[in-house]
Amino acid sequence: MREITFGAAVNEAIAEEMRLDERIIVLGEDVAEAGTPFKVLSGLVEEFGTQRIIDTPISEPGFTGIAVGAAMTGLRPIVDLMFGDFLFLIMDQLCNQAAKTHYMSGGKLNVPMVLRTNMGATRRSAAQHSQSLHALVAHIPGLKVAMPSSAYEAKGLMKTAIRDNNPVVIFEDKLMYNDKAEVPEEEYLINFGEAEILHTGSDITLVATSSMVQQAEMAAKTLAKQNISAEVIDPRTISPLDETTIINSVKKTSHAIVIDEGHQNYGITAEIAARISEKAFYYLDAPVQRFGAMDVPIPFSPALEDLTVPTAQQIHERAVLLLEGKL
Amino acid sequence: MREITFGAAVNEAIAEEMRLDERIIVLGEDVAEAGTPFKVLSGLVEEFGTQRIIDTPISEPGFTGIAVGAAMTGLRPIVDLMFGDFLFLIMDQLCNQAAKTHYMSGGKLNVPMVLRTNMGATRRSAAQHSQSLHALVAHIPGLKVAMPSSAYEAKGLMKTAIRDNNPVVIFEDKLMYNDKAEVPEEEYLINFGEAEILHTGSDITLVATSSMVQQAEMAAKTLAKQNISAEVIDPRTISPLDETTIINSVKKTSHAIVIDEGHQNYGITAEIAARISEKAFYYLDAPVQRFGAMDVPIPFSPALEDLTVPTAQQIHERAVLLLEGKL
Amino acid sequence: MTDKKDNRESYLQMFKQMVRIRAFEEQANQLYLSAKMPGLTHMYVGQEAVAVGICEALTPNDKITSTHRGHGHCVAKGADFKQMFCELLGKEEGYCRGKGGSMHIADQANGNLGANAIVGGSAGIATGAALSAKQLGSNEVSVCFFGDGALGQGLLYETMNMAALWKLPVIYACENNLYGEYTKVEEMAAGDLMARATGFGIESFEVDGQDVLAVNNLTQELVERARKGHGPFFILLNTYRYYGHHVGDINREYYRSKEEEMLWRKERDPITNFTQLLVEKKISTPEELKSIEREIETEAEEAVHYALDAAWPDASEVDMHVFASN
Amino acid sequence: MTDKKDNRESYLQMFKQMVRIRAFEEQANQLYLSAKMPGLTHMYVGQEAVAVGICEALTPNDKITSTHRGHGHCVAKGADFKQMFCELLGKEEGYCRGKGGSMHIADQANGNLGANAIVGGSAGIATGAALSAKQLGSNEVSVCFFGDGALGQGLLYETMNMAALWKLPVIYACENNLYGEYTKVEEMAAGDLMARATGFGIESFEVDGQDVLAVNNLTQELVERARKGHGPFFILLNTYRYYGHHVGDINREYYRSKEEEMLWRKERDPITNFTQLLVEKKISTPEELKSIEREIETEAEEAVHYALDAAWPDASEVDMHVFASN
Ligand SMILES: Cc1ncc(C[n+]2csc(CCOP(=O)(O)OP(=O)(O)O)c2C)c(N)n1
Ligand SMILES: Cc1ncc(C[n+]2csc(CCOP(=O)(O)OP(=O)(O)O)c2C)c(N)n1
Ligand SMILES: [Mg+2]
Ligand SMILES: [Mg+2]
Repeated sequence: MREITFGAAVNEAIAEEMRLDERIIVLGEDVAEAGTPFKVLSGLVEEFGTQRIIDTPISEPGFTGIAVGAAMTGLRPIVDLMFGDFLFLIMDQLCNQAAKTHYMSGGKLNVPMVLRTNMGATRRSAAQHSQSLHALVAHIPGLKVAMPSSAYEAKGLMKTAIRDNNPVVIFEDKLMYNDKAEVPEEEYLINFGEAEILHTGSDITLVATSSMVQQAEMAAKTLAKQNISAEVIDPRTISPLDETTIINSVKKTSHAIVIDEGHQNYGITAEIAARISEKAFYYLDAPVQRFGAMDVPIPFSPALEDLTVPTAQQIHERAVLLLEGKL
Repeated sequence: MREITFGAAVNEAIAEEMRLDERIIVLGEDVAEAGTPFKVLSGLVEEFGTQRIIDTPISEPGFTGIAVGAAMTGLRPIVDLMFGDFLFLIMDQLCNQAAKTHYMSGGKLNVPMVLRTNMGATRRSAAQHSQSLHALVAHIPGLKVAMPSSAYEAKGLMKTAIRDNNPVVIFEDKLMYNDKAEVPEEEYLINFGEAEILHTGSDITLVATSSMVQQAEMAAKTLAKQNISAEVIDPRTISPLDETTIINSVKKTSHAIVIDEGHQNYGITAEIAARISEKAFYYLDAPVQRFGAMDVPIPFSPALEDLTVPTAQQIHERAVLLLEGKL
Repeated sequence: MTDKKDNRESYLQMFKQMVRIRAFEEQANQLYLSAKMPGLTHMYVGQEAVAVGICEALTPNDKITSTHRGHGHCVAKGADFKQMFCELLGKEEGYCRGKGGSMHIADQANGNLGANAIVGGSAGIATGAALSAKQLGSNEVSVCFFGDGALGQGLLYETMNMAALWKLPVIYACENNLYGEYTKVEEMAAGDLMARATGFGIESFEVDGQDVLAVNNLTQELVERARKGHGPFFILLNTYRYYGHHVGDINREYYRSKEEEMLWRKERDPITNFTQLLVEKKISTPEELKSIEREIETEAEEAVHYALDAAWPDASEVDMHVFASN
Repeated sequence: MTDKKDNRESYLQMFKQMVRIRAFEEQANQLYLSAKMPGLTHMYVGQEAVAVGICEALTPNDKITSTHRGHGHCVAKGADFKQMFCELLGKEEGYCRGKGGSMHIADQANGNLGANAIVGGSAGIATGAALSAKQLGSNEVSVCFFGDGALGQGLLYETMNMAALWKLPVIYACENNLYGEYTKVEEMAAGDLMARATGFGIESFEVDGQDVLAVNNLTQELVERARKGHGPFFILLNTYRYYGHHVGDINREYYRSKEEEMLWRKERDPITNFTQLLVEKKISTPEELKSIEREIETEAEEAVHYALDAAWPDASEVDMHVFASN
């Protein structure tokens, strides 16, 4: 099968859907001629024109609010938020308005919009351009949250997001834009709320999101060399969360580590670990381990930044300790 | 000892500190003559004048940002955010600026400010005036988060917050403003990161925050009638979190329920339950239970709203089931 | 520009709509005073000419966004009393099945995209509706209602800028009732209020918000121009709220005087003055107008009774409508 | 108003400071091109007269807030090359112990409250510093530097409004370099840029941002007035960035022409033109100026070498400074 990059997959998903549905527009800073700073949207303005690929001023709350109103009245906007860190700027429009409109209106008004943004540290971009803030939106009822971990998922989840009648937030890890994976030419969708088991195993379950899936897979490979069989699960969407697949896996393996690049404290590893601990309680042989990013603002210095994010090696080490009963 | 209301306790704390430290100012909407909609700040402007009790325009991001700059340059602002739901508006100034400044500057700049705001549903105020959003800020390194559960705590925690050299967010449950408790005339502070054991017990640990502490205490009383001995723990601050007191309690009781008025999904019950499950793993006789608010926007209708928030009766029921091994 | 509405029918319609708003609000206030209303609510009384003058220049397909003080906009855009009272009381038959309440009442069928409990929070929504209109070629116009207090919200400036850049058919209707909660507008807003919009290249107008004809004439003209692609526009409507910030705000002397309140009620009441005009111009008679008023009052009373007796939403509704189905 | 700086010493100081900025930036660019720089950075080259003209009108106690394109402001406010390069390279001896980097460089001792990676994100901070100055009676002034792109951020309007209401000693310095990233200012900002501030009752001025004397004279006057309580003020400074949006933005023809770039570099360069003036007015000689330049270039080179050899922060620093001690 052909291989394309994560960035190209996002681009394809949007282009395909825009060809099918005239109501889809893209709004954001430098999305048109510049194709975004990461060049993920390159070529779209040439095909769809500036009426549908709309460059905005540097007004994140404003254009998010405009997207909410447009979504309520017949368009299906994709909002491009240049950095996930800017989520803090748009929380009101996203969480007080978009997320609640359907409910507050008793089901009369819909807000079919996609917010695509990014996450991920280690690009030496410092504290305001490196955050992974998905936990914040996952906490808000009315929002769906997707975290693709490969080009394949990036395309399938984006297409599903665009067709969803609710506000969906997609976090793309900016370190993965150039990573290639097999992506079919034929159309496919990835259902929300269905986790993917990337690697089956019987000794330990590694639940990982976004780029942490790669780290978990690497750890699983190293573990395999030691005859430890790890099951790697990628939830793909954290809202809705496919609890069943995760719980069933842990019931089988009796051991679990949850890995995510958001801050650990009050982050998504807490939710997933708490659910495992509750629902697989009688099957667990050892305490569920959580491994999120350090609870510090992301430092600029390469000497410090790399220490803040979980790595395959650390996952491997913890897995071994866990299985040895040392955690 | 004299009894005063929760609102009066907050007022006293601010007034006492303002008398001691000229650098303290209060900024917010209708904080001066109106004394805020809940009248908690009544009388302050008469004593301290409009130079220190400052009415602002309806510009939450703006006045929060001004407070950050003022805090960096010698003042110690208390920002009054009329409803906790407006946190969404100020997240950038609070989380990208205030929370990170000390770290990003390598320890050179400080942001000693207090953000006082509220939480709590069942006032028939609907989806944008009823949220309990403390999980969002608890996730951000660099912020301290306090959740007083009584007039006594409201005063002690507020005074500590004002003296802290970091940004502190205090959530006051608006349903509790008229609740009275014993509050000493003499000065006292409540240290951050020290949980309070309100009720000792040996059969089950109920960890509860803010107004849920009252519900947990009521549940504990009912349980006592059935000869079930519940220990009720109020963390008082969720950042920093006094894990030790909680874990030690669960090691003793082997059962735990965590109760909070924030949404359950990806909320603070997840963090606390995950830590208990991990660190008291070998002591637990049953899975840790979480009990947060329902994962729905808060509905207006009284017929629906009351269903969304944990009650003493429900806590009691779950405790019984948990101890009977049915959960 | 006055030709369109310069006839008996449309004048009486404006009269009726203003009276409807006032009748609705008096009932809502009574519901509060008699402790039958869950929570609080914000009365629109005094500002009727703004909502009616503007909404009578719109078609049902044109969109509006409203505020915490939104009953007036909702009635003016064509809403039904029964469904409104049901919503205010949290009943299943309410416009939002009781889930929204006073601060979130929406009436999609008549183009009301909803009240909003975030001051200024709907600036994006109204502007987005105008983007839809332009993009979909619907020829619709949208109106964003907001108070003077909302001039403090940065979102408004961000969205006005984009509306101006993209020439969107949106009208920003700023109801300056002189106060935001308990604070005077001049303590909240520096500079000239009109310049807040002209600074973004938006053509701006000031109008007496107590004069329904003036408001309507201006709006008709602007709506027509907006449909032709000449928008956006900004209107500053000078008006006054007779009651407190919300129904519980009874003692107001610390922030505004009784004399000021009396002056507006006596000399600048939009309904009284319009009544006088209708009679003077021989468009109607005092008797006819009185009987319209009585009819509307009766309708309002009946609607209140209906709503008081109506059913609560079933408990199973609590987690419905979190997500729309696909 | 030109008297204050109308002397050899201050003219040469402005010249030096502009040359220092340029020398710093050329080294920074080289560090990027030679892959020694972690991450990206935004060059200030071309805009030197803005930072220098303004900062030379300030005392070290006066505060500034800066932007993602902040090296110029930092140098102009008196920062040291070595600590700056150490910061850019993430070294322990950097101004922020390597934790901030280019986009967060701060120099508290010289009154620089920090660069900011959120466009417009420091509008509140600068205004807050002015509130402190007023409240504490320090007689300090603060300057908020921001680009034309930041005019899109609502926060700016919210804070300008409060500054105007409260008469705070803050100067909003809008560096209009014609682009925000890859988009022209006229595609991002509707209306007249000056009116964005006058709309909030703020006295506003436009000045040639390539003319260091014009900038300095105006700023001196406004600083003096601000200290007397006549602020806030807004200055629109027309200028140009010679390089791309960031160091990696090499192919720029799709959004701006080489001719335009050449025109600014050749005809409007702030250093070339000021050099000419200094020579023409016999304040200095070409030789003297050249030798100043060479000295500064050497200092910059040495600082770079120093920084390249400097130590990384110890791993133990990673969780230090999350909270200040009490
Ligand atoms: C963002 C936000 N801040 C504060 C409030 C609290 N609040 C509700 S109404 C109001 C005053 C609004 O004034 P204005 O816009 O003039 O409308 P009016 O009440 O006069 O109709 C305030 C401060 C809010 N609902 N939303
Ligand atoms: C809130 C926010 N939105 C977007 C960005 C991405 N970004 C960084 S610089 C920039 C352009 C800023 O333009 P301007 O203010 O004119 O400054 P200039 O780069 O021209 O100096 C953008 C969009 C950001 N850093 N912050
Ligand atoms: Mg008002
Ligand atoms: Mg620019």
